[in-house]
Parts: sequence; C-alpha cells; structure tokens
Amino acid sequence: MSLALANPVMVASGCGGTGRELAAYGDPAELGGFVTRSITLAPRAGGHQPRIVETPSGLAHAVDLHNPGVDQFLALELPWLLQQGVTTFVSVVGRTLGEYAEIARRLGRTPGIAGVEVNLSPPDAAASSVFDAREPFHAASVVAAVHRDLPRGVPVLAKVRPDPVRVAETARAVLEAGADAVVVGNALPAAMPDGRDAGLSGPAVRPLAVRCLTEVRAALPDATVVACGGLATVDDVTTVLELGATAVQIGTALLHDPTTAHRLVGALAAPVAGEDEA
Amino acid sequence: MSLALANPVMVASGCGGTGRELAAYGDPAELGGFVTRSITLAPRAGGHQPRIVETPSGLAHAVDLHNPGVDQFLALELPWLLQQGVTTFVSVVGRTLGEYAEIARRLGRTPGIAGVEVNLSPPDAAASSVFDAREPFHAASVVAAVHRDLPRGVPVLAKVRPDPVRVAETARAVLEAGADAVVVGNALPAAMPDGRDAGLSGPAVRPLAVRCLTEVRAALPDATVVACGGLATVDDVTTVLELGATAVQIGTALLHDPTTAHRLVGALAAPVAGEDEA
Amino acid sequence: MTEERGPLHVTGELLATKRIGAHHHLTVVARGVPERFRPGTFVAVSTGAERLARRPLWIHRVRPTGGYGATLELVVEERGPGTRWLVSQPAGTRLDVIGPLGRPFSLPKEPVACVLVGEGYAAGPLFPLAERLRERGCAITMVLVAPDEAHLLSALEARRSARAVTVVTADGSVGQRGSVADVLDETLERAGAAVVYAAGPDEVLHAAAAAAERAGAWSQVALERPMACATGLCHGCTVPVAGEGGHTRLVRSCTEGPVLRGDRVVWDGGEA
Amino acid sequence: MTEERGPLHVTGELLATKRIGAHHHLTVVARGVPERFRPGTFVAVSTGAERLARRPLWIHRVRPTGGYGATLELVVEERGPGTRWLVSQPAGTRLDVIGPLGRPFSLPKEPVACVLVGEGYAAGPLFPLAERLRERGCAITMVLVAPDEAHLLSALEARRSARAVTVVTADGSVGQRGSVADVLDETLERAGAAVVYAAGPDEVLHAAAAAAERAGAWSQVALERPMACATGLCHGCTVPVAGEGGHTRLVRSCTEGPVLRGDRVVWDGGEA
Ligand SMILES: Cc1cc2nc3c(=O)[nH]c(=O)nc-3n(C[C@H](O)[C@H](O)[C@H](O)COP(=O)(O)OP(=O)(O)OC[C@H]3O[C@@H](n4cnc5c(N)ncnc54)[C@H](O)[C@@H]3O)c2cc1C
Ligand SMILES: Cc1cc2nc3c(=O)[nH]c(=O)nc-3n(C[C@H](O)[C@H](O)[C@H](O)COP(=O)(O)OP(=O)(O)OC[C@H]3O[C@@H](n4cnc5c(N)ncnc54)[C@H](O)[C@@H]3O)c2cc1C
Ligand SMILES: Cc1cc2nc3c(=O)[nH]c(=O)nc-3n(C[C@H](O)[C@H](O)[C@H](O)COP(=O)(O)O)c2cc1C
Ligand SMILES: Cc1cc2nc3c(=O)[nH]c(=O)nc-3n(C[C@H](O)[C@H](O)[C@H](O)COP(=O)(O)O)c2cc1C
Ligand code: FES
Ligand code: FES
Repeated sequence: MSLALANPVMVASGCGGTGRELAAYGDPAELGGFVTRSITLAPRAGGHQPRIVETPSGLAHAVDLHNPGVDQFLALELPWLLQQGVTTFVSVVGRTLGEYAEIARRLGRTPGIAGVEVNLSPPDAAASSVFDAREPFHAASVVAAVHRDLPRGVPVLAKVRPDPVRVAETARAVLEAGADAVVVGNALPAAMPDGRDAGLSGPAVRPLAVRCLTEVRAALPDATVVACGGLATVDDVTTVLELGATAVQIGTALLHDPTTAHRLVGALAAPVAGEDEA
Repeated sequence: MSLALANPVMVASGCGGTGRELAAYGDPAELGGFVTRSITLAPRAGGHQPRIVETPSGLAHAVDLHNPGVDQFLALELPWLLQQGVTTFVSVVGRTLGEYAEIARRLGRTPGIAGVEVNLSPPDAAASSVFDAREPFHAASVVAAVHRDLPRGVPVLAKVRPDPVRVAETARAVLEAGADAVVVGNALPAAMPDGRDAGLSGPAVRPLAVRCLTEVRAALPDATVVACGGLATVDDVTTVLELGATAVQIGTALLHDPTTAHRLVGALAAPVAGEDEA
Repeated sequence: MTEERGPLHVTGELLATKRIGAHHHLTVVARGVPERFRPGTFVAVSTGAERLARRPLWIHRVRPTGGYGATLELVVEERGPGTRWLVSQPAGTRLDVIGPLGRPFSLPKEPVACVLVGEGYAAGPLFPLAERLRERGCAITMVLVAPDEAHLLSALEARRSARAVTVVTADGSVGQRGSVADVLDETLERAGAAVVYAAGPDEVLHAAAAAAERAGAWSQVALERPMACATGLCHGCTVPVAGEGGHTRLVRSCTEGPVLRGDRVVWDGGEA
Repeated sequence: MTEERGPLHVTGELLATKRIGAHHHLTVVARGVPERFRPGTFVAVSTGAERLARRPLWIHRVRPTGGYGATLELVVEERGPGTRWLVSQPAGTRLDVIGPLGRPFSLPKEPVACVLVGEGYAAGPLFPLAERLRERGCAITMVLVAPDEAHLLSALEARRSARAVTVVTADGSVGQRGSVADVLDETLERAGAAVVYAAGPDEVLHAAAAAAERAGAWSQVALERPMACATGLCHGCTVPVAGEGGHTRLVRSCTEGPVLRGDRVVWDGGEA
C-alpha cells in the first residue's frame, strides 16, 4: 500500500501540538502528512518538570507521552484535523499488545485518517511503562496486532528504534508483520543533566539517523522508508531523499521554527531548490 | 587495580595527535592521562577524503584508524611521550583475537606505559575490518586476550559501545574478563552526508553518553567508569563526576580548542569551580 | 488560517540596544507584532539554529516610530548563552521573532482598584498594563521589586500611571529593604485592591496570589516557565492548575498561559 | 614547552572589517601571532563552539599599529555559515585565534626569478611573500587569477613588489579573459622562473606545479584542504605525497603543509 502523500514533508509525532497551534504559521493541510503525538488508551500526565532542556544543537526531553488518551483524542483533537483536510496519521503506543489492538479498533471506527503510526521506540522513561518492543520480534508482534485490528486500506507505519546495529533487522521484521512503511527513527535514548532518562532529538542526531537510513536501504532496497531525526534544512531533506527515503518527518526543527515544514514544502516544489540557510 | 591519575582529565583516543602537537598549548604531562590514537598491528592508511565533516555541534569522521602500526608507534611516537613524563595509555585495536594478543605482547615489553585501552567500538567502516566486538561476549574475549598477554600491573581500560540498551551488560562482561575500568563510550555510528559510514562525536552526543553512564552506574555501582563523549565544559565534567565517573576523556572539544583539557584541569583544581562558558 | 489576533512569525530587525542598569533595552522591528500586542503577551526570539529553544521575552512596550511602523521594546537580563547572544548583537541584526504569544492579562470590566506587582525585568509588561487600566479608570498601585537598584525598572515611569508606587529591594539600595511578602498585605489593604496582577519568579507570584486570596481579591499571575517552543507544539511547559471540579489538570504555560489565575495555579509544582 | 616559532592560542579582537569587492578584510589583534608570521602560514579561528571545525584563513598581512602591537589582516570570502558569522561580527568582537599554523613557503637561497600565482583571496599570502623575496633580490612576476574583478586582490599593490603582473579573470572583467593554465607556460618562460609559488584551489596549484615541471622550475604550493582541527590533532586533513623512495605517504596538510612541494603532491587525491 502506498502512502499517497501530496508531498514528502510530514510533521513528526509530538512536535506539532494538536495541529491547531501549527495553523497560525501555515495551513497544515498543505503538508504531506501530520503525525499526532503518541496516543495511549488511557490519558497520561507525562513527566515532571523540567520536561525539555536544551542541549548543543538538540533537545533532551522527558515529556513522557503526555496525551489525553484515545477517547478524548477522538472527541477533541482528531475532528478538527479531519475537518481542516489534514492528512492525519495517528501515532499509537500501548502498555500491552492488547492495548495496541484496542486502540487500533477504536481508531478503525473513525473514517478519514490517512494511517496509523506505531511508536515502537519511545526513548525515555516511558520505555519502562510501555510494551518493550526493543527486540525485533516484539516490534513485529506489535505491528501485527495493530495491523490485524485496523480496517484494510489504513496504512500502518512502524516507527523503529534508531539503533544502527539492529535497525535493518527490525525494519525487516515489522514489514513482514504487515507494516506498509518504516519510519527511521526516533529520539535517541539519552539523559537529562540530572541523570533522568530522556530522549535526544534535533540536528545533533542527524548523522546517526542518516546512518540508520543507509543501513535499512542497503538491507531492504524496496522498502518504503520515511526518514526522521534531526532534519531541518533543504539540504538535509534532499540528502535523505537522494539516499532513498520516500518522505521525511520534521520534529525538533518545528519547535525552533514552526514554519519549517511549510518552507521545506515550498523549497522542494520550487523548480530549483532555493538557497539553504544552514 | 586503580588508575592512579594525577587528575581526572584525560585526552580521548585519536584526538590528541601524537602528543607533540598538543604540547604547543600546554604540557601534556600535566593532564590526568593521554590516550593514543588506536594502534593496529600493521600500519593503516585510514579512510578517504573528506575524512571529517562538521555536523551541528559535532563532527562526523571516517579517519578509520589511520595509524603507523605498533612497531613504528613504539619506535617513533611512544618514546617522546614517556620522555616527557606523559601518563600514557595506549589504545589498541585488532582484526583478530590473535592480533590483540600480539599487540599486547609487544606493548608488554615496553616499560613505562600507564595502561592499555582496548578499543571495542570503532563506529565507522573500520567495524567491517576489525574484530567484531559488538556482542558483550566477544568484547569480553578481546579484553581477556589483552589482559592475559600484558604484564601484571598494567591496567586495562575497556572502551565500550555507547549503546544505552546493552552498555551495562557489556561493561559487566569486560570487567569480569579482567578490565580494570570501563570507558563509556565512543563516537556513535553515523553517516557522512554522502552516506558513507562514519562516527559522530562532540557536544551533540553528550546526552546519549551521559545516559550510557547512568545505565552502567545503576547496574555496576562499584565499577571504575571513565566518561567519554561530548564533554567540553566544566559543567559537563562536574556533571558526570557527580553521576559517578572516576575520570573523563576529552576528544572533539580538543579539536575545537586544544587548550580545553588544560583549562578543565585548572578549573577543577580551583577551590571554587570557575564560571563556565558554555 | 491566521486569526487576526494570532501570533506572527517574522524576520525582524534589532534597531538599537541600550544598557540601563543591569538590563539591556532592545528596540526591535517586527512587522505586525506591535499592532497585536496586549499586556502580558510575549515574543519568542531565535538566538541561532544551534540553540533550539527559543527565548521567551516579555513585550515591555510598543512605540510608534517614524519609518518603521511601531517597534517593540524588550528588556533583557543577560544570564546564559541565549541572552548573552541577544545583548551582544549589533544594531541591524536580523532577529527571527514570533509573537505576540500567550494569553494577556484580563482587564476588569469595572474601574476597580488594582495592585501591580513585578520583579526585575518581569515588571516590564506591567507598565503598558497600568496604562490600559488607567484608561478604564482603575486606581493603580505599583509594587516594584528587585534584588538591587540596577535590576529595577524605572519607578519614575511607574508614577505616570500609578497613584502609589512602592519600591522594595533585597539590599535596600533603593526603596524599602526586604522582600515582596513584607509589603503585600498592607499594600493591598491600603489600596482596597479588587485585582492583583503579578509578574516575576514563582516566589513573587505565589506571594501575590496568596495575599490576594487573603484580601479577597482576584489575582492574575504571569508565569515564567522554561519553554522549548513557546508556540504550543511540544507540551514541554506544562503547569498544573486546579480545575473547576477540584481536580488538577496540566496546561501549557505558553499557550494557555503565561497569565493564569493565581488561585488556580498549583504552586508546589506537583503534577498529576 | 612552546617553541619560539610554534603557534599561539589567544583570545584576540576584531578591530575592523572593511569590504573590498567580494572580500571582507578583517583587522585582528592576536597578541604574539604577527611576530611569528612567515608567508604561507595561517590562523585557525573559532566561529562558535557549535561549529566545531575551526576556520583556517591565510594571514594576508601583518601591520604594526599604534597601541596594539602588530595586527593581522585576513581576507575572507563569505561562503558558508562560518565565514558568514565571521564577516558579520561587529568591531570589538573577541576572536579565538590559533596561529601562525603550518609550514611557510621556503625562500630560495639565491636571488632567482620567481613567479607567484594566486587565485582570489588565496593570493593573500603571496603579497608578503613577494616582499621578502624582493628583499632577497629576487625578480618577481605575479599572476593574479579570479573569476571576476570583485574577487581579485589589488593588482596595484602587487606592482609594488613585482616587476610584472598578469591579471586573468574568467569573465574578462579585468585583465586577460581565461584561465590560469592559458598564461602559465608563457609567463614562466618570459620570467625565466626558477621557482613557482602558488596558492588557490587545487586546479590552480596543479596547473602551477605542472607548468613548473615543464619549465624545469621548483614549485611550492599552498594547499587548501578541509581541516577539522588545523592543529595536527585529528589526522583528518591528510594529503598523499610521493616520498623519496617513490612510495606514497600521507601527510597532514595543517602541520606538514599547507605549503608542499608541487612535484610531490599526488594530485588525483587517490590515497594508498
Ligand atoms: C513568558 C516569559 C517571558 C520572559 N520575559 C523575559 C524578559 O522580558 N526579559 C528577560 O531577560 N528574560 C525573560 N524571560 C526569561 C528568559 O526567557 C530566560 O532568561 C532566557 O531564556 C535564558 O536564556 P539563556 O540562554 O540566556 O540562559 P540559560 O539559563 O542558559 O537558558 C537555558 C534554557 O533554560 C531556559 N530558561 C532559563 N531561564 C529561564 C526562565 N527564567 N524562564 C524561562 N526559561 C528559562 C532557556 O529558555 C533555555 O532553554 C522570560 C521567560 C518567560 C517564560
Ligand atoms: C590553509 C587554508 C587557508 C585558507 N585561507 C582562507 C582565506 O584567507 N580566506 C578565505 O575566505 N578562505 C580561506 N580558506 C578557506 C576557508 O577556510 C573556508 O572557506 C571556510 O572554512 C568555509 O567555512 P564556511 O563555514 O563559511 O563554509 P562551509 O563550506 O559551510 O564549511 C563547511 C566545512 O567545510 C570546510 N571548508 C569549506 N570550504 C573549505 C576550503 N576551501 N578549504 C578548507 N576547508 C573548507 C570548513 O572549514 C567547514 O569545516 C582557507 C582554507 C585553508 C585550508
Ligand atoms: C517534545 C517531543 C515530543 C515527542 N513526542 C513523541 C511521541 O509522542 N511519539 C513519537 O513517536 N515520537 C515523539 N517524539 C520524537 C519525534 O517524533 C522524532 O521522532 C524525534 O524527535 C527525532 O526527530 P527530530 O530530530 O526531527 O525531532 C517527540 C519529540 C519531541 C522533541
Ligand atoms: C578524529 C577522531 C579520531 C578518533 N580516533 C579514535 C581512535 O583511534 N580510537 C578510539 O578509541 N576512539 C577514537 N575516536 C573517538 C574518541 O576517542 C571519543 O571516544 C569520541 O570522539 C567521543 O568523545 P568526544 O565527543 O569527546 O569526541 C576518535 C574521534 C575523533 C573525533
Ligand atoms: S513551550 Fe512548547 S508547548 Fe509550551
Ligand atoms: S586538520 Fe586536524 S590534523 Fe590537520
């Protein structure tokens, strides 16, 4: 199943608010896709303050899956996105395979979503309270569970761990389990200055994300791969598209500049890619 | 065996030249320790140009273990270091367990070195031509081989992969195999903009290196741990010392500013740590 | 899709930087932003792509100027790398600015007595607030707090809109020596305050909210919580508030704040 | 342990920036560095801790100045983020400078005819070189190359030390239209050159080295290879050179260069 995006620029999970906040800076419907923050079955309050600290060319974060739960999400956040014509991918995460399946069933009853993204790789303390999908076999089980409970025709994106050593093996496993595309990758496991678990994202991690992409492309040249991690400039995006990515997700760069995704769409559409302000 | 360093600031492997170049900016004998670039049995020409490219708050490099080989090293580089009174740790890497053992034997015949650092984790293309020590069991075999062939009294440092998921398990394995201290960790596996394999280092990776440290400290509270990865400021160093590191290694920060290690020694020795220019 | 009142993202320009005491007063052109300003809103300024978190700064003042349309005046206290960068840029530097952001202070419908409490640079938004309140006929008392004189915004200017101005410094270098808590109860009583507005660090806000509660007044506090995006995208800046039904919920201080009702903020910072 | 001639690490200051054509001429105070300068050496400037690679820049000139001791003149062409940062700093900015770095041009022992070939800003170190050669009685011919007039260093100044000056631009906006290869053989012959000095991109250096070889002259080329540390620490800037015994070895262009014998450099860039 193809992803059928109008253009290759997507908003990464957790970095576009509820979608509404982004609308002040550009029409979210003009983007290739919008991935929601990861939704869990029950609401989650998320981590303690400080939740996000700046690191050199990056952010370390322990937002820890703060979200209103699937029912509130379906009632209060998704309708606005669909009404605006936003190509919406709902990111999901669960504590058990059963929870993943249950979320998939509830999403399956809602027509209009462009796909479901399975978050297999929360980097921070969340890892301890969500289903541990670090082994490729477990990642595949999650994808299979979601895939089974979604109506045919709803693409499944599997967002895998940015671990260069095992990423290709994991990508293969989730594709075999029914994923239509692999999102490579996520924030890296890292620490807050006080030693708490955190995720690390932003331009700092880009060379590692690109390595994960080259590993997956080399092992699975025909797979549909969405590149994610540290992408910010036109140069970054054209580089990963040339390395074989089908689309890109922009996360932290949007937190620095909420017009980033729209600027990239414009620059990629221009006959000659515009000058890049690095 | 304790490391017996005069102060906790060491130069990381591959980032202090042959030692001589550093001497223009400060006496290398005043540093806690100097780790040589990784030495192989035979000379290695290293990778193609460009070997090092700048990334946001980091460097991506594919120097690929350029070094003159152990015999030339012992003849041309080590004598100067020992003569200057530099606390010298020789970093070693091999293609086979036999090569590791052979290098250890040759080093063992040279009195005066403060220790041997076993590089278990080259991040770049080198990984394909050196002994694959990514599995904790294999890492332990390497350490055992080196340990066995060195005279008693020469400490062995094991430099492990900065993989938060497996770093504690690897640290435990190498300590059981005879390592006196664990160096956590190394450059991250990454890619050059053209897609070639590379290592990523510098402040960009610091939050991930700190996470590896917290994982190892939590699992092995009594181990001697040397923190390495992205450390540049007084604040960085005091943070990892507070998190339980015994010493630190400074790499990329020295490439930006060759006086970094000396400044850190000065600041840590000062009664009240000086103001930190981040 | 942009609402008339929504924030704008503009490439502005630093026109001038003037040092006054411990502060740097920046005059900034940011087309369209001044027109949307209401007291209590702020701008988020990029200090370079390698510092990913934007720096939130109160809009102290909006001034009509000859050629540029209106300009913004920001008051910056140098602390870390971001503010150091900001205060050392030469005139003419292009500044990537988003604003005005956040919910402003609510104004009372009736001409009631108001006490405005601000510490250091954070007193900035209270000056234009005082003007608007005065236009509505409110009697205004201002309490300016600072560690020392260098960190105090102009008490002279405060007197233009305010009937009474109390100055408190920690070192007594000007005004009364002490902390804000020492003077609040008496000030509120003397003013017969119906509303207390406060801006500054949590201690000041908490003290103002508590004094307002004791005096039976409303309070509106402008929070300064660390922000990564300042635009509502990251959910990083959450602050717990007591909801109507008594249960606590988390709101983003950048979009649902920075101005919140003082009696609603859960001050111990405990979450969930 | 510092040798008299070794590089210094200093916090310098940008005194002034002057735009001339496409270049920015920076006047920099870097105590001690000018005194150690020899033509062909360079400085490595930090453009901020987030840009880890220092930017190598030729020392164009050393000038004695009133209060500051001698100053350095650097010629910068804006290209990427590092040079953009450098040329947009106001006077007074502190600059973290290391220098002089690298091996300078070797000077001939006898007063022989020399041809100096430089493209764009890279012609910078040839001006002080020409002065020293003239002091030794060498007859000097200068060939200044550039894409256009804006990228040309002053031909007028070149005439002070040089007997003959040839100007070549790609667009013909000044001097002869064409490339350096078009004029070299004739120039070398006319000058009766015993030594060719060249600075610029690889094409220019390679052409100069080849023409020197054809004319039976020595060549000294100043390489511009990407550098990460510029201080010899990282082994990132290696360039293959043919050794005495015919085998190729890698040298670091920052410490063993940037000036190398043109006939020794392996120009195809192939390594071992
Ligand atoms: C709504 C709001 C309005 C503000 N208005 C002003 C103002 O008008 N003038 C002024 O000088 N300062 C103001 N601040 C505080 C200012 O944003 C911080 O001092 C500044 O971000 C510090 O950046 P730094 O790099 O200099 O310091 P660092 O301490 O090194 O900053 C590191 C990180 O912490 C964050 N941070 C540090 N201190 C604060 C703080 N007090 N509040 C929020 N985030 C912080 C920074 O944004 C950055 O992400 C305001 C803060 C908020 C939330
Ligand atoms: C010995 C030497 C002397 C030099 N002297 C001058 C001079 O006097 N004036 C001047 O304008 N330029 C000079 N250069 C080139 C200058 O260093 C680069 O143009 C500059 O580093 C580019 O940085 P950037 O961030 O603007 O561009 P970017 O292209 O974005 O730089 C990215 C990276 O590539 C490196 N790089 C890019 N171009 C070059 C290049 N031509 N040579 C070496 N590294 C490069 C940068 O150092 C940086 O690490 C010299 C280079 C060398 C090696
Ligand atoms: C504040 C923040 C919140 C995030 N929340 C989620 C999330 O809920 N689910 C998820 O799959 N990824 C989440 N991510 C990860 C991003 O989607 C993205 O994969 C990662 O940050 C790397 O991309 P970037 O460097 O472009 O940000 C979050 C990232 C940030 C910075
Ligand atoms: C140019 C360069 C060369 C390196 N060579 C080696 C090496 O030979 N052996 C090794 O163990 N590590 C090598 N490293 C890794 C560093 O020793 C260090 O572990 C890593 O860069 C992380 O620390 P840092 O961020 O402080 O640089 C090299 C790093 C760089 C930047
Ligand atoms: S700072 Fe990002 S949501 Fe408020
Ligand atoms: S640039 Fe680092 S050794 Fe030359």
